[in-house]
Amino acid sequence: MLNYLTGYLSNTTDTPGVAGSNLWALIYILIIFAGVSGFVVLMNWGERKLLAHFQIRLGPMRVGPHGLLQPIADAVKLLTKEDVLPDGADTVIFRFAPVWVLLTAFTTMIVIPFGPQHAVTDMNIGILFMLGVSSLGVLGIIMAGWASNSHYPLLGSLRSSAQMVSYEVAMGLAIVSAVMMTSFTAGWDGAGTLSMVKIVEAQRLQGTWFIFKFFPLGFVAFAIFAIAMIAETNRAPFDLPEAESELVAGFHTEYSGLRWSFFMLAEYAGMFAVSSIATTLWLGGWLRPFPNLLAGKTWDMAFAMFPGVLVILVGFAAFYNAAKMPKHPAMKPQVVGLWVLGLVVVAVGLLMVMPPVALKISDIAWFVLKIGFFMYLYVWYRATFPRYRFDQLMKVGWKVLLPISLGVLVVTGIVGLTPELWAWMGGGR
Amino acid sequence: MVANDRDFYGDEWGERTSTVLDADELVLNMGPQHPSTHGVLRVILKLDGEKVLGTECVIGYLHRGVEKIGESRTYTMFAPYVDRMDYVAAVSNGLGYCQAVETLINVEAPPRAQYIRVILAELQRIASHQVWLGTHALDIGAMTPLFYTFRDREEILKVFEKYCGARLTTHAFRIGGCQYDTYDGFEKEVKKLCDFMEPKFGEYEELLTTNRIWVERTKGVGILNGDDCKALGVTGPVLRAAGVKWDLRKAQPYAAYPKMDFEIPVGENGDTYDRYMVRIKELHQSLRIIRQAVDSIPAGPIMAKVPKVLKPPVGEIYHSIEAPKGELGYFIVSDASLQPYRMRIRPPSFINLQALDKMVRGMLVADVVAVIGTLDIVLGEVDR
Amino acid sequence: MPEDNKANATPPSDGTQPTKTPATEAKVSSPNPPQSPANPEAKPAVAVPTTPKPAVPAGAAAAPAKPAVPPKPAGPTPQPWENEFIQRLKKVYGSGIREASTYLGQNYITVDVSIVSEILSAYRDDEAFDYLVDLTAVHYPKREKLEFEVIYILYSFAKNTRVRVKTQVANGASLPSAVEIWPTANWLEREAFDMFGIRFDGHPDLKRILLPDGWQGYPLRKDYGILQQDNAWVQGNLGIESGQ
Amino acid sequence: MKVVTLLRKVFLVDLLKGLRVTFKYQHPKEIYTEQYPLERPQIAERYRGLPRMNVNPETGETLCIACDLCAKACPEHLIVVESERDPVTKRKVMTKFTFDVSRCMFCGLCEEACSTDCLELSQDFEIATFDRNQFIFDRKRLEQGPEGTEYTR
Repeated sequence: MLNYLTGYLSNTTDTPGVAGSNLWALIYILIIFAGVSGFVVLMNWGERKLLAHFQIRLGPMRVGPHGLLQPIADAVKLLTKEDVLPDGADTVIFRFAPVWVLLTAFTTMIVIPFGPQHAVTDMNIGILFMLGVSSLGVLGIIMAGWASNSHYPLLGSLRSSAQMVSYEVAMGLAIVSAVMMTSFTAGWDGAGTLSMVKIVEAQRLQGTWFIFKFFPLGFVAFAIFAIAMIAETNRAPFDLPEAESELVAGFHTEYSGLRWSFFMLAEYAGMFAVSSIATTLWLGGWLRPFPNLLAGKTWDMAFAMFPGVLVILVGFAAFYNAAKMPKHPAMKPQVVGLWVLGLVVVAVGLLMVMPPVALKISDIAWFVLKIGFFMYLYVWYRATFPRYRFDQLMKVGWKVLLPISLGVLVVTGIVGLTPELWAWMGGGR
Repeated sequence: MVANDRDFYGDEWGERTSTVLDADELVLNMGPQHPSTHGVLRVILKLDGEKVLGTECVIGYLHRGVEKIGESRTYTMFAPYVDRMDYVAAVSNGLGYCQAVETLINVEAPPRAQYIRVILAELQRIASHQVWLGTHALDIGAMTPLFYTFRDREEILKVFEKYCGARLTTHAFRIGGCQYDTYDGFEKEVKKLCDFMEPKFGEYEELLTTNRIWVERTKGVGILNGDDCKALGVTGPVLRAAGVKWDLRKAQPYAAYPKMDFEIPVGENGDTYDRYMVRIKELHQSLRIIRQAVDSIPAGPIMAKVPKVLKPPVGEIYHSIEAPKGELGYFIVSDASLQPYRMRIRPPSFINLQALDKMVRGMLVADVVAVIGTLDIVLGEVDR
Repeated sequence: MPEDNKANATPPSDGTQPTKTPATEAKVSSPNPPQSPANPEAKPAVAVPTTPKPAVPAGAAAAPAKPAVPPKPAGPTPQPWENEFIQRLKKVYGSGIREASTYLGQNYITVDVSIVSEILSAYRDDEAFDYLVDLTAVHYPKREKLEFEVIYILYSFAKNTRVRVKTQVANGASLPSAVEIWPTANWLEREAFDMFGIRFDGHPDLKRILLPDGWQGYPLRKDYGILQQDNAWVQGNLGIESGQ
Repeated sequence: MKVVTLLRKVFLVDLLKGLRVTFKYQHPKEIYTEQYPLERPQIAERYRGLPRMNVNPETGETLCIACDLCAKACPEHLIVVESERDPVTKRKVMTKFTFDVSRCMFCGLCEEACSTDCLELSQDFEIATFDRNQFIFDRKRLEQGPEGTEYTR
């Protein structure tokens, strides 16, 4: 029994799913569920704060130091809110839709590789699985829009379905070009892979992230994916299904309370999922940057400690902000709270820079950092760009992204098969 | 209201006899509670999918009977009420009203007052356009310009507050001139404000003017050509964007405008993008006017000799000014009593809004929002 | 609301009662200077013989209004306004053109209601008055028959001039719609209908615009009290006395 | 020229320009928000806020001569002045003065009408109360002026 429990821990190469350890798979699932939920809470705060700073505002400031407890306050509010059921709504579907959306969003998480063995399982069709499951999410949105018996949700869900279907094509083609790159790994005999772990492995073996592979081909494919993934997750500037100024709130106009929060949760989880695809396929997944330029054990150690250092810096930022809080008796609890928070964060950071820990968790930390970069981009776009109109969105999807991704795919194949041609064109690697 | 709805939806509306799956038309009720109808405008859209087949505006949710109030207040007392019509351009409303009454009683404000009026009215034009730009961009999905424009508008409101003690509903002018003289350092502050504004306008443009999404969303949307504008009585930047070079400040100059050197920006196509460009250029022209006015502001009295108790002789006059949104006119009938016998206000927003139907037919729902934004309506003025 | 509304709300005891609010007027005008002797002469001078505009009745309303301020004893008066176009109109329509005057530099022409449509078309087509600035009405309840004055304010982009075309209609009578001539008139006529109850024949969709459809009465008529509607609503819906 | 436009389009220059503007404004020093009760705004000298009745600083007597001009000037008729004639001095003495702030639009006409600089619109802008009756300011409150609002949270 004990053997069964600890047996997996001695395994340092496989994910629990592959190793057949159901218990550890379950534990991983719980960790990921909790982790993603925690990420959503943090992202909720982070997006508001970031957006506020882009817009020369402060953002949440009153609930907790710098509004840090705001997501919790919101969660409590949403849980206690009335669950409104519109008149004439299709009750069963109306109630089921948010659950469905949430379910699909979280199901994709099981193949995300946070590290060589930090994934629930490593499927040989991993990327296909992610695409397939995440596109099922649109079904929930259509159900929500249809069941609400209201015009705005209906229009929103129709937009959403059309948008997701058309952007999935470009997205899929971009992914194929990345998958194709895996087959150029020396020693794999030209066999590519769809496994998420193996894709990162291929990047490690090839010594380059796919975003730099066949420059600019990899980069263009990445750019296409980066655009399509925004559309896929219904975020600005492609947030037509929930376009606030046109459709009020789009497909979730009629939702309230907990069910509405399911949609929010699913939206952020979806953002996490597609960002992790982008990270895995093009940004080297859990790999640290500059593997060739700054190679060696010392550099490995330095890069492993970097996330911890970053966390410590965040802690010091908390100290700085605590010192800068307005001097007012009413602010005292918040200032104290911020100091305590800073201390905790610094402690965590110190823990993370300790060499044994640092080496163990550096892959997860780098993966999360890369995802954080995408999250920042999401908010940045939202702060800057106007919203596309529906027909223009379709135009961009079908007339711009699709041809380019097709072209990239073809050219990638050609230059992959004929390295001499690539070398003659002056391309590197 | 109910009867009205029935008219529009047809008789079966109440009983729901027609099938829900009637795929031909969809009636979408936009507003009065809607994020982008700029207040309490209600637009009933008849849609085919997302294409607009027709619209009907339902207005009056903010009707306060300003014209009726005007009949029961003296001329002086009514001045604060006009501020509350177009509450983002209160100074312009007040300017129009005061000038209308001055025309009626045949009094002219002294030159210094005229200059102060021009400065404040142009500042108000900038502020009004900034509100327009922020909300219009927000309608089209760009959230951030709103905050930048409101931050910069804040500086103008601070000048208003310092000058007359109120930020929004200013009640800055009185019949016959101005109540308040400029405060110490007014000229310097206004000039500093101009220098502060110029680069900010550049930033708005950087965010929007060349942005491909903005261009696609606005070019060719809501086209209204010059003849349509004239037929529909549309004035202001909407008319100028259609290529009609007409501005009351030039056509029938008032206050100190004859002495100002400025240009009337015009567009070509009369689409939403042109209206945007015209207003952006107007921002710069306003700065130009303010700079000139501040430089050449004469000394002297700020109030003409106006009787304490105003009793204009029997007669009627119409006077209009170029408010930020178009021609704002006052038609006053006097019966030689203390109160106006009839106080008619010609609101630019009300008449411009009428063009909405023509502009959005055949467009998409998203364009309706853009067009409402580009018309720059204020419901306080539409409903009065 | 304040007391002046109450005064407004009291319906006139007889038809000749002034609809101005004597109470308020008397109150506000109390600190007036003493009566000026010049004013009585001003009155006939203002009321041009041809103008059927007894805006200032000689009756009760004028009494408190008398003490005008000295600076402009006579005040400007409407002067006759002549040009080729007016002469042509007069030739064609004869007495249909009641008056053509200019007051404080603003020109207006008063025409009979039967020919207003033709006059407006003539102005648009022959004189290039292509922009209907405003359409509004004024209520003169003390006039014998033609209680309402409907005013069209026209503007010509080419000539940069304005002109006001006025016509008079009786209560309950209607006049031709100008929507065909200027589409602007659509909402403006609806507003005039809403506020005054003036009907426009040929209007595509003549219904209330600012007020709800179930509204009783026409607010900008002089005999309309603000409180009656409020009282009726409060009593009908809440069963209590109105707090106004 | 055409080529330049095309290149700009391909390299998303228009979008990057916008991104630069928003990126620049992230700096904390650009934040424009005022944390209101903690940081108080600067109110202009001429600000028209809550009304106040001035008293003679030496004697503490009111400056009001009960001339009723403010009540007459008020467009909303929200000022009520009651007075009686002092039998000794033969002067009008104000007995009651109420100012209904809930209907006030702070146009400043009353302050302009006041012939003795008594009625004045002060710089106080914190009008909110828990009770509508508190909007009706009587003479005592007007003379005392606004009591400072203190925020505990």
